[in-house]
Amino acid sequence: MSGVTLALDLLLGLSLVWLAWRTLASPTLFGAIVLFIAFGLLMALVWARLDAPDIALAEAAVGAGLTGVLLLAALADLQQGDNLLPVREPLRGWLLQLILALCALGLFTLLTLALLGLPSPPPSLAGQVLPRLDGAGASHPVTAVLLDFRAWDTLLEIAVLLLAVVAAWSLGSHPHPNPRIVGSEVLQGLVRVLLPFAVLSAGYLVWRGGFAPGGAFQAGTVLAAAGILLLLSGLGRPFNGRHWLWRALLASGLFIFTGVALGTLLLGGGALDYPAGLGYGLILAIELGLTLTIGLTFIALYAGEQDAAEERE
Amino acid sequence: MNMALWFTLVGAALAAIALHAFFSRRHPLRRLIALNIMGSGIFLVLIGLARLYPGTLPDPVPHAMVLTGIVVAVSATAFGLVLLRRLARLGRGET
Amino acid sequence: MILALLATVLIGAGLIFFIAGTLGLLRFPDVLCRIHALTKADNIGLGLVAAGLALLGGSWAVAFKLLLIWLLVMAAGTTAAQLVAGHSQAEDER
Amino acid sequence: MNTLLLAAALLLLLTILAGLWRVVRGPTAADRMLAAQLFGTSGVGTLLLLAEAWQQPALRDVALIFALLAVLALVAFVRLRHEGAE
Repeated sequence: MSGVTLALDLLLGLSLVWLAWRTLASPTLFGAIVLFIAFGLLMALVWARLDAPDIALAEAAVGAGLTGVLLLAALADLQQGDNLLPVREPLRGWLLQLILALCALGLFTLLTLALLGLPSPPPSLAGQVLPRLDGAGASHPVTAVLLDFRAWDTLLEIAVLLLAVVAAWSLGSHPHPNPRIVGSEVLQGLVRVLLPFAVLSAGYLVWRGGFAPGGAFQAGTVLAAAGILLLLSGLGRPFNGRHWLWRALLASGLFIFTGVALGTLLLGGGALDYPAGLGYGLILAIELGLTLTIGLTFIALYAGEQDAAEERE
Repeated sequence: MNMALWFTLVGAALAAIALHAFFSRRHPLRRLIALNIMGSGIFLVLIGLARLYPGTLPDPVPHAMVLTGIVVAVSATAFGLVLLRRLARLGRGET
Repeated sequence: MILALLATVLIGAGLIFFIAGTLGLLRFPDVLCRIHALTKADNIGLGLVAAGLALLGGSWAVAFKLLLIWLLVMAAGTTAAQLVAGHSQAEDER
Repeated sequence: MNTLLLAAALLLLLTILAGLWRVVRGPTAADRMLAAQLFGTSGVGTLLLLAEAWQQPALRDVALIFALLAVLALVAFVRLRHEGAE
């Protein structure tokens, strides 16, 4: 390891901890959100350093785009009128502070001890995954784990995402964040340039996922970011959440996934046990559905649902 | 020092700082951010573990887990923000 | 060899622009000046770095992707500058 | 060559950290947001350099995603902030 690499590692690690501290200690909420966005960027660089390009891709889409915009939209909403969000009194008393500091220190110590107590070499499933890649529907190990070996987990994850939308809808409507008109012409010009590239990149990431870092998660987040950009620029109109087509598209990932599971079950194999030769096609179909579901889920959580009264207007 | 071990320690530190902030800060938006940073710290520990020994290939299973974790964390954050906005509207006496 | 030398020069020049932009961000007195420093320096800096890397990349596909990334950053960066400038002007006039 | 590329990446990382100082200090919200935009550009540069140095072509895709989405938060800031507050 050269000195430059060592300096890079030290700088990345230390600045990550410093940034987390500044984010959490920021005097204003807005400052905390902007610092958190910067935190996402540094995290993406760390994932790159740790040979985890899949996660770096997801972090780039989530940290740089999605989380920041969701937080800013919520902040804009909270700052409307008087902020009447019930906020409890901050912690008082040195004893409580001490206990809290000890808890945090305890967590750090426990994690460190657990790390140092690991057997050498540490337990790893790489030895079980890598030899089976030939028979799997995807040659990229992470995709193979997500959509072949542990496809059940991913199926349930998509169900959880849909559940979040259903739960959000069941709370009644929250107002759609109304964009201001400032600078809309320039912005709309930009969106007209970026949007095709964003959709193209999403497709590219799904296709890459079969054999290289990429896949439905990253593609779905890019799609969601593109959709939110469309809404923010005023080019896209808030949609009617009750429309059947919108709901069908939202659930398409789960439908396709469940359909494949039932199909493979009927064919005599186990559920999601892809027949030889069909694995690649089936995984691609599932991933396209997942991309749609993930993208639309985040757009739905951002945009909220329109009031029934507003719809009639 | 081993590079992956260094980053797992960074992850543990992040989780500890965020845990502290989660309980000492009271604004819900700050708590959501703290929760997200805590998650990042834990993910960092997992991925650091996956390539702790440079000779072996990185273990793809934690990578898949963290990928799932990131997506679930964002959707949980988004849902938390929906709850917050609802709470604020109730506070203003709107329905 | 000549290619590597040229790439080094291009990347080095790009870095100088990045550093200049950052200095502007830190030292210039108000928002509009800082926008001025950032957008020019960073876009040229990234362009030079990308050009240098395209020479090293060794394939047309890589060079094309680098060009695409640079164009996207430029489109987004210039629009962002315009938006922030308009925004802070609107804030000032209020 | 590799060491040179890594040194360049290190330098860009330093400019990101310098920009962070502007985010922490402000003074205006526009300043903070603008500095965050700078990380986008420097981050793209860093990722491209690392992709070449470590021979990880996937990092170029990460840079591509950054190039596409880094502007999103800034757009949200310009369009949504202080909505109805005046």
